Amino acid sequence: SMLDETLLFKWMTEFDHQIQTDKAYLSGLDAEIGDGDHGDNMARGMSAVMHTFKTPNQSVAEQLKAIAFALISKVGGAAGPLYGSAFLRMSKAAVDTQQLDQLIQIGADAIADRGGANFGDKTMLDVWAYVPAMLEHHTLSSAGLAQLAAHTKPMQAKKGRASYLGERSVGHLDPGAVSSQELFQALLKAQSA
Amino acid sequence: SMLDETLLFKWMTEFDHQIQTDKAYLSGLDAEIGDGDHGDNMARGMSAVMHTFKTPNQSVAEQLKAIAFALISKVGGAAGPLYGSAFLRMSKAAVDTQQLDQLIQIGADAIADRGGANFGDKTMLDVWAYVPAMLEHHTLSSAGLAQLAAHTKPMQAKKGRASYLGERSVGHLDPGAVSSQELFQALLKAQSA
Amino acid sequence: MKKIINAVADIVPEMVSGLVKSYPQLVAQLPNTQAIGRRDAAFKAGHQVGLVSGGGSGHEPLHLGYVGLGMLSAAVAGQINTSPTPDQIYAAIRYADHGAGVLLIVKNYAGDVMNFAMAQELAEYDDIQVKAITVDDDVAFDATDTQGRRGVAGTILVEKICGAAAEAGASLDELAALGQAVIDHTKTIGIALTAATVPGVDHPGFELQADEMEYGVGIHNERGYATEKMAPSATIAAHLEDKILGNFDLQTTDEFAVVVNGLGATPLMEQYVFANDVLADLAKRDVKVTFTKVGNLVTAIDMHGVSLTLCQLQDNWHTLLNAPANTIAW
Amino acid sequence: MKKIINAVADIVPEMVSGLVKSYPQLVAQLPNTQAIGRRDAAFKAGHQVGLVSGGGSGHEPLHLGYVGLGMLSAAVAGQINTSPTPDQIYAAIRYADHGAGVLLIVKNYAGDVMNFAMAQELAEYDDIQVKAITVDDDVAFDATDTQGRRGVAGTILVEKICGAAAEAGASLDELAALGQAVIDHTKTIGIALTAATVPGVDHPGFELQADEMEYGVGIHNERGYATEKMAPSATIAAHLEDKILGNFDLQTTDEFAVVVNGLGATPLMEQYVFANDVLADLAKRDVKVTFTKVGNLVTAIDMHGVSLTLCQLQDNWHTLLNAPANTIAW
Ligand SMILES: Nc1ncnc2c1ncn2[C@@H]1O[C@H](COP(=O)(O)OP(=O)(O)O)[C@@H](O)[C@H]1O
Ligand SMILES: Nc1ncnc2c1ncn2[C@@H]1O[C@H](COP(=O)(O)OP(=O)(O)O)[C@@H](O)[C@H]1O
Ligand SMILES: [Mg+2]
Ligand SMILES: [Mg+2]
Ligand SMILES: [Mg+2]
Ligand SMILES: [Mg+2]
Repeated sequence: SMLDETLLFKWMTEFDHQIQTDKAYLSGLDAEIGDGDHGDNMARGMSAVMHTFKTPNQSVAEQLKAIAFALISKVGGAAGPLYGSAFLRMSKAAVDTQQLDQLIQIGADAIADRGGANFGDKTMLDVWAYVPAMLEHHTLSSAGLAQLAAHTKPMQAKKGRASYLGERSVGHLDPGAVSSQELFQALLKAQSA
Repeated sequence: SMLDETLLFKWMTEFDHQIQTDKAYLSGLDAEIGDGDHGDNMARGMSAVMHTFKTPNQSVAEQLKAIAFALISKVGGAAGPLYGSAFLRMSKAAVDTQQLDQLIQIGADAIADRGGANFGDKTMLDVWAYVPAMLEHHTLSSAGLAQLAAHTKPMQAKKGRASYLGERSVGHLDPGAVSSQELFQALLKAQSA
Repeated sequence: MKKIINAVADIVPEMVSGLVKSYPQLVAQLPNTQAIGRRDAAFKAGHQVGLVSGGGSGHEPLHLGYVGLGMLSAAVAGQINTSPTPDQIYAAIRYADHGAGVLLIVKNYAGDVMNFAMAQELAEYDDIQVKAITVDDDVAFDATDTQGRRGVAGTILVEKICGAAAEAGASLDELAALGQAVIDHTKTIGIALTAATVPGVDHPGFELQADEMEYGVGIHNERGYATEKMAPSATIAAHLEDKILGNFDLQTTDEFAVVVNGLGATPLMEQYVFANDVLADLAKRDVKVTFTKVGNLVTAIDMHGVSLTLCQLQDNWHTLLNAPANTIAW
Repeated sequence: MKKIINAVADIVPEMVSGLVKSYPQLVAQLPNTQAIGRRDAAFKAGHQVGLVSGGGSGHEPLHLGYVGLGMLSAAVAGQINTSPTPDQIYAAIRYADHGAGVLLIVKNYAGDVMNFAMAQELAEYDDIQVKAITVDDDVAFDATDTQGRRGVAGTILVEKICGAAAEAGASLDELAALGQAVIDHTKTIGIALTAATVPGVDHPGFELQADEMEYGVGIHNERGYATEKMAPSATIAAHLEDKILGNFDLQTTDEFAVVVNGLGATPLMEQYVFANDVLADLAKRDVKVTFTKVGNLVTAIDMHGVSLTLCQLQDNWHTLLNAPANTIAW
């Protein structure tokens, strides 16, 4: 399926709504194995993202770039450059293609490049990496996304703050994986709305 | 009555014993309206005082001077210079007289000069000031000394740390008055031993 | 209350020794004392008036941290919250004296005043010229019916201004007069969110509830004049300014130095937030500030709180405040 | 946990503003940022390589307090425990660049590394020469299987040594190599008696009992490698030295710099007692120390604890450490 201006707006609106609702929950997850700010970081960023839609008549590429800049300059921490790099690379690609699975793949690659994480390192990449194929094969579902995030629970963190905990990071959900789960659940909602 | 080497030794021995026993009690009184160290200060000082008796064959004047220097250099705080000045001035006077009431009067004057307190300011002076006359008239008693110290309880402190408390200093015994009570009770014990 | 120490009785000697070991290029310990002295070339070669201060420990970096070029010549550390004894102060006076005399900077507590006075008498027997000034900058309480006002954070302004003047060759009489003038123009009040815990005692000196603060505390855990509900930094700042400014005879041409002082366990983050409120509010009141210093400068062991000091600058004091100093803590 | 603040969200901007208002002679705030830059004459006139650092707030005086002559050209304050964003860092790079390029001194945390990398890319689009070095001095944990070792108190030695070299005219390549060498020879471990309380959260980041301490803590409230019964200062010192020295390739000719760092709520008294134990014990081990610094230098909000850093001095580093610096906190 394709990403157009309307879908992008609906997507971000749904995601913003979810993040603001789950702000405390996400920071709580981060408090368990990180520094307790992931929800606040994302909430601050998504408020800024929603502001970018005030500029009228932007192309998908322009809009994605504005979203990327909002995330990069407002989220901070690790999540800011990761989400930001994903959207920035997607915005560049969106000049040529609006194919959703391709765009998300490019975003996932950007996250891998920026953060240097591998699959199974207990990061947001453990959600992003599987989404493009699911999109391509029309198997993306809300439950499937929740599963992807849930898979981070038994993992031992190898990247980010949680990695300093060593084995103590096992048994907790990765907050970035959960916010990414919500990102793609928001996409599903936006598509079906 | 007269102060000789034997009485001075017995006096200081009794006082040291009492101070070491009541160290925590005196610091506790000081904690109520001061900084909680009066017992420790006096205990440190009296240990040093007892060391001065290791030098043999000192005259009363020489011994009083050694006691003064021990108190001055080991007690610290307010009590050190006050007790120290009293014994220093007594040591100078002891060259000419060993009359106990006169010596204590000279000590009380030294405390008043050094500290600038008046009667009723809730300090050790409220004990020292009344002892010479009691000695002279042979009315000094353990109960009388306890009364003198007890009289500081309703007073509002005008000197020393307790004065910063203003009216909150009312209703507490002055720790320096209590250690002075013990000083003269020790004298009575030494005289009757 | 946990502390990073060995035996309680060893804290002061170990602290002094740790400081001297850490900064041997700046200071040396005087033999058989808890006193330290400057050891820079300017001091060794100089004929300046000596400056000596000291007091009970627990207020670090005061006074040891202010020994060095352009500030104190020597400083003496007493037991915690207890004045040092005359013999120790006397040793510091002898070290500081180069023939031009010595100025004693004494905080106004009964113990300090008396012990320094006795040391002064000892030094005068030795024909060392000594003068003493007594710092009483704490305006939390009126001076009537007490020992007089306490000496607190304003002490460092006296030490800095006199230190710079001494380095520049001022005489003992000039320094005593200058120091007294600085004292007369310097006012401080402190507040605490938590009292300090004296080593060896296992609870704070007084209790404040989780939503309470105390206005007017001293640096020895003395309670202040009011226990109130916790207030925002800006409210505290405005309240302290009101109190302090009321103690000055204000002129439209005034210029002030401001010291925002952390009391020991206060993160710098909070001190800067508070400094921001103070400086913003003073600007609103048209009070001109030309010198500011922020940090843990005169502490009360591990008290969580701040004090605010204003000094109404006269003559060349601003220049003296900015003159070079080479100490551990200025 | 009580704090002297206004709204939690305003802490960082108010802190930065308070710092700049307090020391306008030293630093200025860069427009629309939480970044500050040097404003001394030597910087304005100079053609030195710029030095930029920054990171999450809560570690004051790091980094803002180390901006000035002989140290950083500019520094950026992120939200509490959160890296600043690339646009802010980019503004600091532009301010610091005088045509000779800019060295970024980055503490090794995922967020900092990525945000600084993005800022570097932005600056390189502008043809500003930028190099980055990553400080990872914390040897509490092995580097395998993690983000790598954390950057902690050793950072100030990198900033000081590179700052002095930059002031003396070193090139960007030389500074990057020098900074990396300092990092390679600098090791730190921290301990805590109480965790920090992040503003807005009303309890410490982790629980320690009244008789417990934690070995190996990080400056963002990260737990360490062992929770143990409280030990005397001398025992803690010996343990940390063992751990740290085991990470060096020791030579008999070695000379070391030592940093004893208070983590925010630790009285200086305790820091000096601890420094005394460290320096006495190192002397016993024949480890030669030629430079020592003690104080609240790199903090973790209001954590009660200390860290110990050793730097194996090479070449002229000792001279660079002692070179003049004019900053708020060095
Ligand atoms: N190197 C990395 N690669 C991919 N994701 C990472 C990496 N480091 C951290 N993350 C993600 O970032 C999340 C934390 O984000 P956040 O809490 O906002 O930042 P910070 O850790 O700086 O406080 C983690 O849960 C993880 O999903
Ligand atoms: N100016 C003074 N004149 C007389 N006695 C005083 C004066 N100031 C303090 N004292 C006495 O000293 C006692 C306190 O001694 P101490 O606790 O040892 O010293 P500090 O107050 O310095 O801690 C008080 O209880 C009081 O009796
Ligand atoms: Mg986080
Ligand atoms: Mg006392
Ligand atoms: Mg005392
Ligand atoms: Mg963070």
